[in-house]
Amino acid sequence: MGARAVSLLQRSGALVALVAAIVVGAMRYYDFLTAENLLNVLRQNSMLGLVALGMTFVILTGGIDLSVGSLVAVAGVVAARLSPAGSLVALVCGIAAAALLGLVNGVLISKVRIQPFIVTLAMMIAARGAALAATSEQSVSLGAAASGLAWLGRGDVGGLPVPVLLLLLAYLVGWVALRYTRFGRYVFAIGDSEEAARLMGLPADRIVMATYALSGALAGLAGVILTARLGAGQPVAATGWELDAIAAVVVGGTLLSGGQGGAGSTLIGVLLLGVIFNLFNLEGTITPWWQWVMRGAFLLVVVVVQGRLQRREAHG
Amino acid sequence: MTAGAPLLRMEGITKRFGSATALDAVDLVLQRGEVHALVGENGAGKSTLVKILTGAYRRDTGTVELEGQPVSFDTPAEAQAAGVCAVHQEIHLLTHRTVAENIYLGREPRRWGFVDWRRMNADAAALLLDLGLDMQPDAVVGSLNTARQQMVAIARGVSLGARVLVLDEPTSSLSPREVSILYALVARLKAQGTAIVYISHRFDELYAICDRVTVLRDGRLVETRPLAGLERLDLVCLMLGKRRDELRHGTTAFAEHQARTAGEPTTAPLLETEHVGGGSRLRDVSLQVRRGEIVGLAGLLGSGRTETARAVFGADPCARGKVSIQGKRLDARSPDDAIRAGIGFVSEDRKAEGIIPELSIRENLTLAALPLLTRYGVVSRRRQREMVDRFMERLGIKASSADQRIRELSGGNQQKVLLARWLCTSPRLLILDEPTRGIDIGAKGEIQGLVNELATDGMAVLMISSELEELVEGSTRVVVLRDGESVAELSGDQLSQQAIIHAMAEGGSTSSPGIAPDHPVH
Amino acid sequence: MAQSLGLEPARRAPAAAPASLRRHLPGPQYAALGALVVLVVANAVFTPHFASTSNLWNVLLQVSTVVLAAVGMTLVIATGGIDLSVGSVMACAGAVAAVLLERGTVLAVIAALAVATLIGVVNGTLIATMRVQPIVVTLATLIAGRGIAQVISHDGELVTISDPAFMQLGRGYAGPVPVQVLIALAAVAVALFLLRSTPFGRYVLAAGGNPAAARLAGVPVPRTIMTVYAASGLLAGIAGLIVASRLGASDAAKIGQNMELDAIAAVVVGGTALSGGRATIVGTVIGALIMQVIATSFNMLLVPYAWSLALKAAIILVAVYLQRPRRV
Amino acid sequence: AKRDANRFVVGFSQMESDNPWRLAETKSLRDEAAKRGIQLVVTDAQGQTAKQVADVEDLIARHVNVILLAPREFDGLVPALQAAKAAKIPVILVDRAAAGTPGQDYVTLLASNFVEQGRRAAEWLAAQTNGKANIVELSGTPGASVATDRAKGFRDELAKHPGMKIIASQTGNFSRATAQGVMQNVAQSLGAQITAVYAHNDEMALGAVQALIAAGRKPGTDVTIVSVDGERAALEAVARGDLGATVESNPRFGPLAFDTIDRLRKGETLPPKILITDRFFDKSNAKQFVADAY
Ligand SMILES: Nc1ncnc2c1ncn2[C@@H]1O[C@H](COP(=O)(O)OP(=O)(O)OP(=O)(O)O)[C@@H](O)[C@H]1O
Ligand SMILES: Nc1ncnc2c1ncn2[C@@H]1O[C@H](COP(=O)(O)OP(=O)(O)OP(=O)(O)O)[C@@H](O)[C@H]1O
Ligand SMILES: [Mg+2]
Ligand SMILES: [Mg+2]
Repeated sequence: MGARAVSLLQRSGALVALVAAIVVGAMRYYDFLTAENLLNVLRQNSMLGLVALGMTFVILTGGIDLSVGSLVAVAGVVAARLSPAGSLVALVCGIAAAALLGLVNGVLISKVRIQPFIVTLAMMIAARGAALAATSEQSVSLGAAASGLAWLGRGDVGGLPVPVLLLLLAYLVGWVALRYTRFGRYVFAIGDSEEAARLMGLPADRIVMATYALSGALAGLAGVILTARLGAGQPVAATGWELDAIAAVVVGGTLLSGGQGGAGSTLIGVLLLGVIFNLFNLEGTITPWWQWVMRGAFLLVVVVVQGRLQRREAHG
Repeated sequence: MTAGAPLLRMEGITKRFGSATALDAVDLVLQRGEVHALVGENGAGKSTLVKILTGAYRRDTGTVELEGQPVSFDTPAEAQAAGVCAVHQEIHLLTHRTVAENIYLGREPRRWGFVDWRRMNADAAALLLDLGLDMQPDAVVGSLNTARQQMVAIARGVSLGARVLVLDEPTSSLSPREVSILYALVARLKAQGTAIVYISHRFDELYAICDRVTVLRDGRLVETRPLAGLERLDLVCLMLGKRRDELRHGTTAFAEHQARTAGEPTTAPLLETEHVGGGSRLRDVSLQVRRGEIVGLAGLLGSGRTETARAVFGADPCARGKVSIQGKRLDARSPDDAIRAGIGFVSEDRKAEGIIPELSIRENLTLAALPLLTRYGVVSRRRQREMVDRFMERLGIKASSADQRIRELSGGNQQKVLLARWLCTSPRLLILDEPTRGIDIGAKGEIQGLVNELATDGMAVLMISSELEELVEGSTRVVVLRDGESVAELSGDQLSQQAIIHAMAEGGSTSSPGIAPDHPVH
Repeated sequence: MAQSLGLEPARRAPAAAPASLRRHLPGPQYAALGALVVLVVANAVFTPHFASTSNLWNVLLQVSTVVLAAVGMTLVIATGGIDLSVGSVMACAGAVAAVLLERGTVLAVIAALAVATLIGVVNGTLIATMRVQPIVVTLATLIAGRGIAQVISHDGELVTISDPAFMQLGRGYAGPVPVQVLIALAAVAVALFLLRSTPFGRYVLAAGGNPAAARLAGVPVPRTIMTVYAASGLLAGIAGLIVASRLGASDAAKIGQNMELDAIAAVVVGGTALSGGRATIVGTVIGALIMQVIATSFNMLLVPYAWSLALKAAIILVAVYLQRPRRV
Repeated sequence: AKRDANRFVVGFSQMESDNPWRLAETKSLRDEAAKRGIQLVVTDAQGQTAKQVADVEDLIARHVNVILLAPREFDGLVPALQAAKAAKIPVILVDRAAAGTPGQDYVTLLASNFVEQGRRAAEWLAAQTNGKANIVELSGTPGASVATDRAKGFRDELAKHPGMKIIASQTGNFSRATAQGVMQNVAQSLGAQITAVYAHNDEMALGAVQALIAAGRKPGTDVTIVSVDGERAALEAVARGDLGATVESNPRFGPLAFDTIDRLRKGETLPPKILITDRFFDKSNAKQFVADAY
C-alpha cells in the first residue's frame, strides 16, 4: 500500500511537470494544442521512447546501457543495407543485429563480470566504429523494395502514425511484463539486490543477459524505424541518445540504483523532455545555447523535486 | 534410493578464498528429521560450508550426495529445485519489495502465465497467520526492523518446503517471543522429516532444539556427535581446542558485577537525557549515566533503544527533550558534535554502519581519531602506527597485519576494531549497541571483559543488549524502555532477568525514571 | 577485574599469511602497468618514430589535460560518484578566460577557475545535501554547462586568444618540459598527497566505501563530497585553460567534448572501481597513458577512424577484465 | 495565444550551431530578416537528422509560411520534405542538397558547392607545389556529407596530378583541438615527408599550423596548407603566411535567401539551383577581406 502510494507520487512528480509544460504551451502558443502538433511530439519521440523503455529494464536491474545510441545506428545501417531483400528481412535483421550486440553486453556483464558502465561504454565505441566501417562513413539509402519499411516509418493506422502505435504497444507490453510476469519481477529483484536474488534461487545471469538483449532489441527496433522514417541508414545516427534515454528514465522517477520505478513513468519522462524541445521550437527564437542551459536547469529542477517527493513519501 | 542412507552427505569439502583455506576436508551428514547444530568460532567456516551446500559458493574439492545420489549445485537455484534451501546469516532479502513478493520470489502464483498478485498476497497472509506473525503481506521489507526481516526470511525458507533447510544464525536479532515461534516451526518441520542445519552462537538454543552437533575449528572438522550427553563446557572445549582445565567458569565475562564500584553517585551524571523524543518511535526517554558506570538499556525489539542511542549521538534528530553532557546541554546535530563532546557509538549493524570494508584495519581503526593525529593538515604516520599497534595489542585483534582489509576479519575481530576506533578518541561516554551480537563465545568474553575494564577505568558506558544475561551481569543499572518510553530503572537487588522481562512487558517501574536511583552499597 | 572465561584461544586469522603474500605477488593492480608496458614496447617495435624523445614529450603533452580531468574523476569515483560535466566545465573555463583576458591575465585565470570550481560546488551541493544521483546532476550540468560556455563566449563565437602570458599555459616550456606536463604532474602530486597523508583522503575513501558508517565515525560526508566535486571542477577548469591556450582560441562548442568519457576510461582502465571506496591516482595516470598511447599510435599508424574505435573498445575491455574481482 | 494571420513567418531549420560557419549563416539570415521586418523562427537540430526532421515538423505545425532548410544529410530528410509538401509550405534548401526533385519536393537549392571547394583547393595546391606534394588530409566529422564532398572534389582534381599523393588521411572532426592532436601524432610518424596539408575546414587547418610549429616544421615554407571556409582567423593566418590559401565557403545566405523568398512570393519560376559565389583567398587578397570575414 505504502509502496504504491510512493510510486504513484513519484510518477505524478513528472506527470505534474508534464501537465504544467502542456498548460504553458497551450497558453503561449496557438499551435501547441493541435492534434497535428501533439502527434508530432509523439511521433518524434517514439524512437527515443523505445530506447528508453529498454533502458528502463536495464536500469531497473541496477545496470546502465550506454551503447543504445550506437546500437540504433547499427540496426539502422543493417536494415538499410538489407532493404533490397525486402522489408521483413531488413526489419528482422536490423533488430537481431542490435539484440545480438546487446546480448554480448549482457554476457560480458553477467558472465565475465565487468561493470555495465564499462562494458556498454566499450560497446558504444565499438558499435559506432562498426557502423562507420560497414558504410565507409556514408549514409545508406533504403532500397526500392522496402515499401513495408516506408509504411513502418511514415504510414498510419486510423490517423495514428505507425511509430506511435508501436511505441504505445511496446509500453503496454513493457508495463505488463514488468508487473505481471516473472521476468519482470526478477528484473526488480535483481536491481534490488543481485546477491539476494541469486541466493533466493533466481537465474540472475540469464535475466541480466535477457535485459541487455532486450535493450538492444528495442534500440534495434528504434533504429529500423528511424531508418524507415528518414529513408536512409546513417552510421552517425542517434549519437548521444543514451544520455537522453537515461535522462528520460530518471526524470520519470526510476532510480538509477535499481529496483524501483517502472515503464509508465519512463513514458512520461520521454514525453516531458519531448514537449520541452517542442516548446523551444515553437518559441523559435531561443538560441541553441540558451536551450542547452534551460534543458540542463530543467532537468536539475525535476530531479531535485522528484527526489524531495520520493523522500518525503518514504519517510512520511 | 537406498533405505537407511542419510538424507545428505557432504564429504571432503575444501574451499579456498585466494590462498586462504576456509574449509579443509570437512564432512557433514544429515539424517531425515534431525536438527543438526553446526558450531565453531567466528570464521570457523560454518557459513562457507552451508553456502557450498546451497550452491552459493563453488567447492574446490569434495562430494555432495543427496539421498545417495551425487549432486552438484552450481547455483542456489539448482539447490532450491532439489529441495536444499537456506536462510543465510546476513539477511538476504529484497528491501524495496513487499513481504509477499520476498516470500514467493521465484515461485509466484500465476494465472494465465501472469503473476496473480491477489493470490500471492492472500497466500502470504495465510502463511504469516499460520506462523503466528503479525505482518502485512504488502509491507515493504525495507521498512521492517531487523527482527521482522529475519522472520520474513525464515517464513520464506520454511514455505519452500525444503528437504534440507539451513538456518544460519536465525535468532541473532530475534526477541524471546519470535524465538519461540521459530522453535515451534523447527519442531513442525522436523516432524515432517526435514533435516535442519542450525547455526548459532547461543548455547541455550542449541541444547533446546538440536539433536546432533558438528564442530568446526579453523576450517577443519573436529567432531560430529549427539548433543545429548555433551556438557556445555566440553562443547566449548571442542570449539576452542582447549582442555577443560584451561577454561574457567562463568557465562559472561561480566559475572560478579557487584564487585565493581557503582559509579560516583555524588558527582553529577556525565550523560543525562530528559524526556527525549523524536522520530517515529521515540517518545519520552530519561536516563543518566555516570563515570565508571555501565548502564544497560533493555527493551523489546522496536522499543526504541537504538533510536535513543542515535538521538544522543546526533545520528538522528532529536525533536523533543534535552540531552546534556556533564551538565552542559548537548544538541548534537550530527555525530561530529557528539564526538567532539567525547561520545563514541558502536552501531548494532556492523556491516552496514560499522566497517568500511575496503579499507585496512589501520584506516578503520583511526577513522574517528584522525583529527587527533593530524598536524598542519597532515596525518602523522608514526603516531598513527603507534596508536594502531597499541590498540591492536591491547584488544588482542588477530590479523596478519594492520594493513589487512577489515572485511577479511572475523566478526569478533571486526567488532574489536570498531571498539578500538572509539577507544582511541578517549571518549568520556561509550554507547554500545548490541556489542556482542553474532560473536562467538570466545570473542564475546574478551569484549565483555574489555568493556568492564573501561568502566573500571572511569569511562561511562551505555550498553544496549537483547541478552538479558549480559545486561544483568554487566550493568550497574538497567533502564527499561517500552514503546519509546523509559518505564523502569533497575539496580542492585532489583536487577534480575525476571524483573527486566516484567518491566519490558508491563512496565511496572520500580523506581521512577529520570530520577537518580540510590545505589546499593556493597 | 571480573572473572572471565579466561579464553585465550589459539585463534589464527585464517587469511593471515597468505594475505600478506598476496600483497607482494603481482596481482590485478599491476595489470594496467603491464598493459602499458606491453603497448609501449609493441609500439616501439612496430610503429616507426614512436620511440623517440620528441614523441615521448608529445605523448606526455597530449595526455596532460586528460590526466587533470581524470585525477578529479578518480576522487569523485572514489566517493562512489561520477562527474559527467568535466568537458563542459573545461569549455566554460576556456570561455571565461578568453572573454576576460583583455582585463588582465591573472584576473581572467582566477575568474575562469572560480567559475569551474563553482560548477563543481553546485554538483557537489546537489549530490551531498539534496541527495540527487550524481550521474543525473552532472548530466544536467554537462548539458547546461555547454550552453553557459557558449553564452559566455559572446553567443557561441570563437574567441581568439593572443595574451602572451596566458599562452605559456599551453605552449610554454620549462627546459624540455612542456608547462602543461608540469601542471599535470603537480596535480597528480597534490592528489597523491591528499589521498595518502591527509584526513581528507581517508574521508574520501570512507565516504565512498560505506557512507553510513563514515557518518557515524564523525566523517563530514557532505563536506567531503562537496570538496571532491569542487576539486573535479577546478581540475577540469585548469585543463580547459590549457586547451584554450594551446588552441589560441576558446571554442565553447568543442573544447572538452567527450572528455568525461576519456577521463572515466582512464580511471577504470587504471584500476579504480566505479563502485567507490577505492582510488589509485597512479593507476589513473597509467590508464590515461594507455589510452593516449593507443590514440597516438593509431594516428601514427594511420589507422582508419572506424577501426580505431573498435580497437580502443577492445583495449578498454581487456584492461578492465584483467583487473576484475575474482568470483567465489 | 492567437495567430496573427497577416504576419509573414519564415522558419529556418539549422542543422547545428557548433562552429563559426553555421553561426555566421544563422546570423546572416537573422539580420536579413530583421532588416526586412520578417519574423524568422530558428530551430537547431544539433547535428542530428532525426531532430532536424522533428524540427521541420514543428515548423509546419507552427504554420510558418516558408521553410529554409539547411540539411544535415543528403539522405534522411524525405519525411520532412513530404510533410511540408502535404502542408503546402514551400521549402528552400540552403547550403547543402537533399534527396528530392527541385520544383517538386522543394522549391530550389541555394547551394554551396562542396565538391567544387575541394577541387579548387587541390587545384591551388597543385599549382603551388608544381604538381608534387605529399599531402596529409585532415577530414571532417566521419559520415558528414560536407566531409565526403570536400574529400571527393579534392581527389578528383588530384587524379590529374600524378605527383601529388595523399600520404595520410585522419579525421579531425572539424575541430581545432582534435586536429591539432592528430596532426601532432601524424607529424611524429611521417615527419619530413609531409609537404602539404589539406584540411576540410579552417579550424582544423589552424590546429595543424600549431601542431606543425610544435613539431619544428615551418608552415608556409616547408609545408603548404590549404583549407576551406574563409573564416577571419584563417584569413589572418593566410595574411601572415602560415596558411597558404583557403577556399571560401560563403555562409552569408541571408540576402540570397530572402531575395529568393521574394521571388517566390511574386510567383516567379525559380531555377532548380542557385549557386552562392565562393571567393578564393590567398596571400594576394586575404588582408583586404579580414575585416568583414566572420
Ligand atoms: N567471500 C569471501 N572472501 C574471502 N574470504 C572469505 C569469504 N567468505 C568467508 N571468508 C573467510 O572464510 C573463513 C570462514 O568464514 P565463514 O563466514 O564461513 O565463518 P563462520 O563460521 O560462518 O563465522 P561467523 O560465526 O562469524 O559467522 C573466514 O576466515 C572468512 O574470513
Ligand atoms: N514494528 C516495526 N515496524 C517497522 N519498523 C520498525 C518496527 N520496529 C522498529 N522498526 C524500525 O527498526 C529500527 C530500529 O528500531 P528501534 O530503535 O526502535 O529498535 P530497538 O529497540 O533498538 O530494537 P533492536 O535494535 O533490537 O531492533 C528503526 O529504524 C525503526 O524505525
Ligand atoms: Mg557465519
Ligand atoms: Mg537496536
